[in-house]
Amino acid sequence: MDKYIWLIPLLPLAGFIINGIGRNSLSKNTIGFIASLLVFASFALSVGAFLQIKSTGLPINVTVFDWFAVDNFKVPFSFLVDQLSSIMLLIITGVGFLIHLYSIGYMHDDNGFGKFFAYLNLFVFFMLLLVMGSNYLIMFIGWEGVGLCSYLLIGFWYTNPSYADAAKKAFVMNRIGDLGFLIGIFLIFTYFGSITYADVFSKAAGMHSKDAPFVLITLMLFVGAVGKSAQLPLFTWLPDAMAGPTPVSALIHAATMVTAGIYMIARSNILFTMAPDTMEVIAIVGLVTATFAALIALTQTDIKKVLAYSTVSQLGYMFLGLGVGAYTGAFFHVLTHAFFKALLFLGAGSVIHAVSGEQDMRNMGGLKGKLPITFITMLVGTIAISGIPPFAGFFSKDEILAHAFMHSTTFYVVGVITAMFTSFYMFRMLYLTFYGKFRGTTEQEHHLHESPSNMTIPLIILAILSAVGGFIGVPESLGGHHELEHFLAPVFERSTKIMGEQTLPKNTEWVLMAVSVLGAIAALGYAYSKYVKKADIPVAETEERPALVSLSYHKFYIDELYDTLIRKPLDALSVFLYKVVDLLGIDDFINGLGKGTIEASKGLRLLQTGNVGSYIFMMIIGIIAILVYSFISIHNIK
Amino acid sequence: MQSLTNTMQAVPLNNYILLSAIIFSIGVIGVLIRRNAIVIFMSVELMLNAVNLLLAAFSVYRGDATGQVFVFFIMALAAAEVAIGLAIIVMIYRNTNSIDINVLNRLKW
Amino acid sequence: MTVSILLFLPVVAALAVLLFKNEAAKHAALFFAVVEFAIALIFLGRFVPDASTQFGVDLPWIPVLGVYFNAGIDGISMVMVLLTTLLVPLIILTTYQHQYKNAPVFYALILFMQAGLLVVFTALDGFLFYVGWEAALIPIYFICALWGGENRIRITLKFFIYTFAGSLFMLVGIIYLYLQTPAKTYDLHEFYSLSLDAHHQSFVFWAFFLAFAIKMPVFPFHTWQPDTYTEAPSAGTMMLSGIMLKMGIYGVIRWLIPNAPLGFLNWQALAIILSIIGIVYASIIAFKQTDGKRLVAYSSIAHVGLIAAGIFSWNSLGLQGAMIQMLSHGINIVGMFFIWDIISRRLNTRDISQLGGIAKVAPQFAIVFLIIVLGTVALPLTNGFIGEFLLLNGIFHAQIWLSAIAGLTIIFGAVYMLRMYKNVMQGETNALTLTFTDIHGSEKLVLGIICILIIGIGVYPQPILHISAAAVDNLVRSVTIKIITAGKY
Amino acid sequence: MNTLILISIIPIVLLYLGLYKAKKALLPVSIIGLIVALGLAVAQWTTPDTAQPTFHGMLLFNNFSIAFSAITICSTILILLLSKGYFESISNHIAEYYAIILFSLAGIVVMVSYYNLTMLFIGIEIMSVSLYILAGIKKNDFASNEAALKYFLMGAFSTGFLLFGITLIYGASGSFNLEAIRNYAVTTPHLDPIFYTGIVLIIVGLCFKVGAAPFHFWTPDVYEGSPTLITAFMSTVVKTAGFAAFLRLFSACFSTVSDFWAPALVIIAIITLFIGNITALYQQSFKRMLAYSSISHAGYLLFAIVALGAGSANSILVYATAYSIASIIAFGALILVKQHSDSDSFESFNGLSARNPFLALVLTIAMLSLAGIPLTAGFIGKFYMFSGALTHYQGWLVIIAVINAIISIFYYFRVIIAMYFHTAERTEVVVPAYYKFVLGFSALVTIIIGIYPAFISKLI
Amino acid sequence: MNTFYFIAFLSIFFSILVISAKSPVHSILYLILTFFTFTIHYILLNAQFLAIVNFIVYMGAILVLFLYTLMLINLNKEAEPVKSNLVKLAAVIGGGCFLITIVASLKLLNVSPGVSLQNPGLGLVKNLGKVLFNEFLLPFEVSSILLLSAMVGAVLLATKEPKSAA
Repeated sequence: MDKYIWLIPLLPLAGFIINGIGRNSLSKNTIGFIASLLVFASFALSVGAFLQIKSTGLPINVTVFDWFAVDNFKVPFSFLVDQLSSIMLLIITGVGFLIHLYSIGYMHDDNGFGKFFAYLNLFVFFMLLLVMGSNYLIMFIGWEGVGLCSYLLIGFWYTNPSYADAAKKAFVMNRIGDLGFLIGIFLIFTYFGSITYADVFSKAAGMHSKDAPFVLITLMLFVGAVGKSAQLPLFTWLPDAMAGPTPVSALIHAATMVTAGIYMIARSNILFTMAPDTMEVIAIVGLVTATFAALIALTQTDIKKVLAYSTVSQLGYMFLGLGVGAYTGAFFHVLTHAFFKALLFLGAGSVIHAVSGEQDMRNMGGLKGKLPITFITMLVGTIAISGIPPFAGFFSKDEILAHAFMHSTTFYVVGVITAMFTSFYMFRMLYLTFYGKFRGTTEQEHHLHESPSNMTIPLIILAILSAVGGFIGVPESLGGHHELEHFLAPVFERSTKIMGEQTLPKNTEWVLMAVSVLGAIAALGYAYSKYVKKADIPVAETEERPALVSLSYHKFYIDELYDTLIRKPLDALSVFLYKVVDLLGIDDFINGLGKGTIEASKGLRLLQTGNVGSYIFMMIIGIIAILVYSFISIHNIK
Repeated sequence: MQSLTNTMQAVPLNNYILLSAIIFSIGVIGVLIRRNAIVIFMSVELMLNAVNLLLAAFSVYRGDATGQVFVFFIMALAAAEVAIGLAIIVMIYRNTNSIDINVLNRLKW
Repeated sequence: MTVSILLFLPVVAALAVLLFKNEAAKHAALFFAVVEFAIALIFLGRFVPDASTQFGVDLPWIPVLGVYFNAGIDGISMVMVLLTTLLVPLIILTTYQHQYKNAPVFYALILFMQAGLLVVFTALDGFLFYVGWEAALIPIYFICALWGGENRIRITLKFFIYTFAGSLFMLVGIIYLYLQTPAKTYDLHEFYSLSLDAHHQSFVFWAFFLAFAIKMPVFPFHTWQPDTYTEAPSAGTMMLSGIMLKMGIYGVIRWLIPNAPLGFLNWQALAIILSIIGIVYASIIAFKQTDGKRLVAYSSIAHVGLIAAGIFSWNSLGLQGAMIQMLSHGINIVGMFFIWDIISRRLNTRDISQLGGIAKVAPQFAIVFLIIVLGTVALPLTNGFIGEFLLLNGIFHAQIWLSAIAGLTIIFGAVYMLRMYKNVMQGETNALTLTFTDIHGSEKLVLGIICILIIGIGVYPQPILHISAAAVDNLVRSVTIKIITAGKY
Repeated sequence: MNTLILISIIPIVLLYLGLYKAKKALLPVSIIGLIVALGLAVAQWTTPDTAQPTFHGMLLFNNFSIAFSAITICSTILILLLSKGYFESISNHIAEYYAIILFSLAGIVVMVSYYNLTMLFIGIEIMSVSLYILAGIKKNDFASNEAALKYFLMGAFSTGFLLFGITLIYGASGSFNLEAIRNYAVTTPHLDPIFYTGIVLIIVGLCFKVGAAPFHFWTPDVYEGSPTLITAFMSTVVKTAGFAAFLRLFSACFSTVSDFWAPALVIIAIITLFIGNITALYQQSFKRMLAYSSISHAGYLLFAIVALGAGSANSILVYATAYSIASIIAFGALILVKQHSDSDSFESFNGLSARNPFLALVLTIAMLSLAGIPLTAGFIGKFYMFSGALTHYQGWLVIIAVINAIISIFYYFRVIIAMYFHTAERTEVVVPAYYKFVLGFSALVTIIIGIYPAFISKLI
Repeated sequence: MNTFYFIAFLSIFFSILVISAKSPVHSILYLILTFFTFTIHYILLNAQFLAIVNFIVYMGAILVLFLYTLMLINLNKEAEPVKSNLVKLAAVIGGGCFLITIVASLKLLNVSPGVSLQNPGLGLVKNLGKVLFNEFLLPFEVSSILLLSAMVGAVLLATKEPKSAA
């Protein structure tokens, strides 16, 4: 298997190149086929790798070539596939493949079909690099590369300026995080003399938490994660990223790319474990983000926006998990989230597809009958995300909450409340979309249809995964064996050693589970009464809303806040620096030197009066001056 | 003659220098205050003569004849300059009907 | 096989080009430039990447003054030679769609400038270095002033006087060093072996620093640059930004710091801070620029600020970063200015606010533009990344927090570059941009080569880093030793 | 010595030729005579320099003198070549003009080879008196008249100071002989104060002759008013000779008391630089700009005297050569341009690149050389000056020089800008063959010296 | 000694009159007087030949030439326009300053030896001739160029151009 490991990222890259070059000449079917096939091939290889690791327990480490080396800074282009990355590989290639498949149907009428698949393949390539890299810099390539693809795909319909803006925003915000990541890498290199995981982690494990500025390093890495995984305060790009085609939202902005931050922290777990302060920060940021995004999601009317904020919220959960030391739990949630969120997005895509591109839920409703497969699969996804057993989300979320409880009761309480919100807004979405009667135009109504099979099959597969995916991590309190934890144990081994085994009494755990499940169901019920029973439709854009609702609906005015606090001042500063400092200040100073000289010239030439008398007079003055000067200075010499 | 010169024995050299300097300065002042080119030129001649006198004094003081010989060259120069200078003045007068140097300030700045 | 072939061929070529008529001159110039590049590649092939100077030539020039025609190529020079010889044919190729009046003169000037640049990059004699320095300046002045835009006369004169002013101070520094050498020679290695006290070295430092800071340019000596880049004809802008500003950077590496290590030490912090101010300052200004060329000009100031800061950090990382970034920046900026050349030639405007939606009508153009933008914003696997990464890393080793500020470049760079890309390429086409035709012919060739280079170097930079590695290490070590030994006293 | 004799005889021959109306022969005879004189001078070259003072210590025709004689003779030849057809337009007395120029040259040869203050004085006066005449040869031209009178009055005035100075030196040292003066200065423990005053006054006199501030006031007016060809002669040959004389006196006699006079001279040099350069900026007349530029070059040349040393002579030689050649081009071009536009303003150069590319090119080279851009002779000259100044003084003096060099770019490039970047609808400028030769040759020499200065770099 | 002071006083007195006389003709006449006092100085210094030459050349030739020129061009003219008093004052002050500085620089306050006649025959023609035609032969001959040049020039400048009549 080791020999072919480099093929995993290379195949999608090949797909990118082929589709990129042949985007206009190849037929759509060919393009879709090539793209999907190559990703599938990667998936197959990933499965192979996974099986090998599962059987041997040893990571695969392959160096392809030396990327660059300066002085003692050496960066091999090498891959590391261990337990953690092999699962990520499976998610990326597996979910990726499904989404490719789905996209063939979804994008069928789009002019940029070839381009789309090329980008998608490129994304898979970079995402694979991100998780397969054996050092931070390879990860960073993937890290930025996926940012690029995100940019390209959000701006896929670039003729719409606001889409292009959203793309740009995503890239820039990611870049803010990337800078933190980069500085983190520098710090790591400075203190560990290497950026290869193996070296860094083994060295770090042997150190005391005071030996190196672990807090600083991890904070910087966390900044990177915040950007990529859309946490406060850098989350605003993710909702905007919904401008891209829906499969993109599913793949990039739900299942894979945005979880890169979690992957990175999980990967560097030992460093974070050494820095409890950072862990605290991560937990708080995660929790606040989860709640904050959930609050916003409560009132959104755009189906994709709801999902986007839900993603932000779920990512917050994952960070909460990381912050409280539940590495496995967080990663488990990554996995389950990949299933159900991809499912939800694709389902939403199917809905949007059905209603001719309409995304506003106020104009939907009653689609249950028209889109049965979509409805059922989405229902599964919604249940999963709401944390209702035995669907996938329950197990992963529960694990996180349990750890949060161990860490601090407050975290747990807020976490549960957020889970209730989640349940509420997800079902709200479901009800608004599928229940009641259709609220769109008649033309749209005529057009309503279930999506083609290449779109529904992925939905079904993902629905199954969302339903049963949780069983790989059934906690021991429920009589499970938590396969995932055992599988991942080698990765978190060192951290576990430091933190120590943490377990709750079984009854406590049951109570906790019960609380969260009941909370979720209560929220579900409230949503049902509000949106199905009372058929309460969110008010139109122009109408007044209660203050709190309005605040939530307007996303707490965060975008506006950033606009006023950062963008506008910077733009004003730009103009100021250019017009005042650069042109009037520095340049005019320089020009002033020239102008001053010319003015001096104008003045000085008047000395040349043309009058012999004055010439001679000045000569005399000169002579006197020289005589005086000479004889004063000769006194000094003597 | 002999007696006359003997009386000079007592004149300090500095007095000659002083005298020359004064006359030289008077020449300079003359150049400065007059507008008539010819008078200015005469002031210059005054300066040259002051130098001549000083040279002669030095020559005598040193007992060295070269100083006096030098005076001849200055005189030769003076003669040449006068010839040229007056020619120029005549030429200008012919063109402008004036030898006022203040009129001659077309070339300036 | 000495470096003199490389140095004299462009001069001969320049004279030869004058003999041709307009169109033929273009081809002749391209031919010579390509030959020159081929020769450079032969040199590269024979080059042994150790710290030594190779292909040296050392002829008496003005022996009584200690001036020798002493030039050679070491790893650092090799990269610069490659940069120059690579970019000049590309730049000539970018002019293929132009009809310059007096074309032979135009191309002769470019080739002559190339000679000057190569002299600068290979000179091992202070006098020769200075002569090359100025010999590169004169042609570009005429290129800009003869074929430039509306305000060219005033602006190019300012440019010329400004840069000339700087270089005169450098001349003073060179002569000063010369006078200190026991053997009264301009030999660079004699300069290196001098041991002046810190006070005098500070003097030398400033003499050189002014010249290089103006050339690069480092804040606050930069104000000539946006104007000049804007007014110059595209080929001139490319020569200026692609190659010429590297003279300043190269000068810092080769002539400034090793000649005055203690002076450098005294002023290192200031130099780094100025460079970094330049990064942030120029980036912020670039946000709101509406003239495409001017925007790119400011971006160039920011990028060069980063390179300068990396060099002033004075470690192998920063220096190697600077080496590869010089190459990358040269390639990218030529691409960027060519992009703007294409736009302004087609649409007769460089005003970003008037453009939009070009990607729709010119997809190939959009792709190459995007790749160049990505190279410029230092995306990994493009050439810009390697350089910026190493540079930031280098700065990091010198000054942790300054590195964080310098790192803003990767954010700000993305902001202004993407803003530019969005406003030009994305959005809906308007009446103006609808007429835009996609790239073809020589344009495609040039941009294709540039894109290949951007990605090629980004993916596999090691061969280029390898060229200069030994020389850089050696230089860094020798200077560091000097600083340390001086510190003991 | 033979050179001097020959140069003194040629004008007499010319006067006779003029008498016999052999106008055609004037120029060839002058040129051939000068070339022979040049040959005679160069024939005396010895390495190492073994020349001894001759004629009772009146002259020392050593390599220094030979080099400066050669360069002044060469410049004169070039200028005379430009004179074809020039004097005819002024008046009929062409023979006299040639004669007087050559008389002046004879004076210059004396100036560069004197070894006795008497000879210095006579040499200077021969030169000056001839120049007073030459400045005024456009008898009906008001400007020419004014130039002549101004030059004459101020020249005579400054001669007074020179003489006073010489007299005081004589009074202190008892001799006019340079060697004797030197001995006096070296051996006497307490120098007579009048010796110092003498030095200052000699500085005043000589600074006037070379046009250094604040004794430069005559320069712009006289240069502007004189016939252009004469201006060319004044600003090149005369200035070179002035500096040669200056240097010889100060290096031979006063080098031991340089502590006394150097500071003053430094200040003079700086003032000269600033006045020359800054005032030149705003000039509208090309000719007047050249006049101011010549002042500023005097400032640079003074550096060599300030930084007195073994290399000073060579510095001045190189600088003066570079400056002379470039100036000859500039004035030659000016003559041609003026013939077409009847104006010597910068505007009359507009579009010259189109009207005559050759002329524009050589003038560009000249301007670059004057501005001191590398690969031209002017740069080598400046390089020498900076080197010399840096050897002896702290950097600040050179920094000031550098600032001035920067300022000078502005006005030199004005010409280039006018020629290349401004357009004018005027007819083509025709360059006669003589001019083509002189200008082309000068430009070539400028470039050659700029590229390979080795052959001139250590002449003396 | 008193003779010297007297003559010196006269010299100064007349030279002041030279520059202050309103009419140029008067100036010339005063100049003649001044030069005459110089001649006396020369005699006092035992420089007889010099005295004679001074008398002949200056008073006999140069000043007559001046006078002649003045008569030629300015005969029926009013006196020259005078400079303003301010300028005059400045000029006098400037000249005075010059005098003071030059005197100060010569350090005349020091006592100095008297002018002693070491060689009584110094100023004789015979003696001077020897010097002039031995050591100073070359300058003597070279000054012929000066005179020749001046002569040619004077003729050249002073003659009316035949063309200029037009």
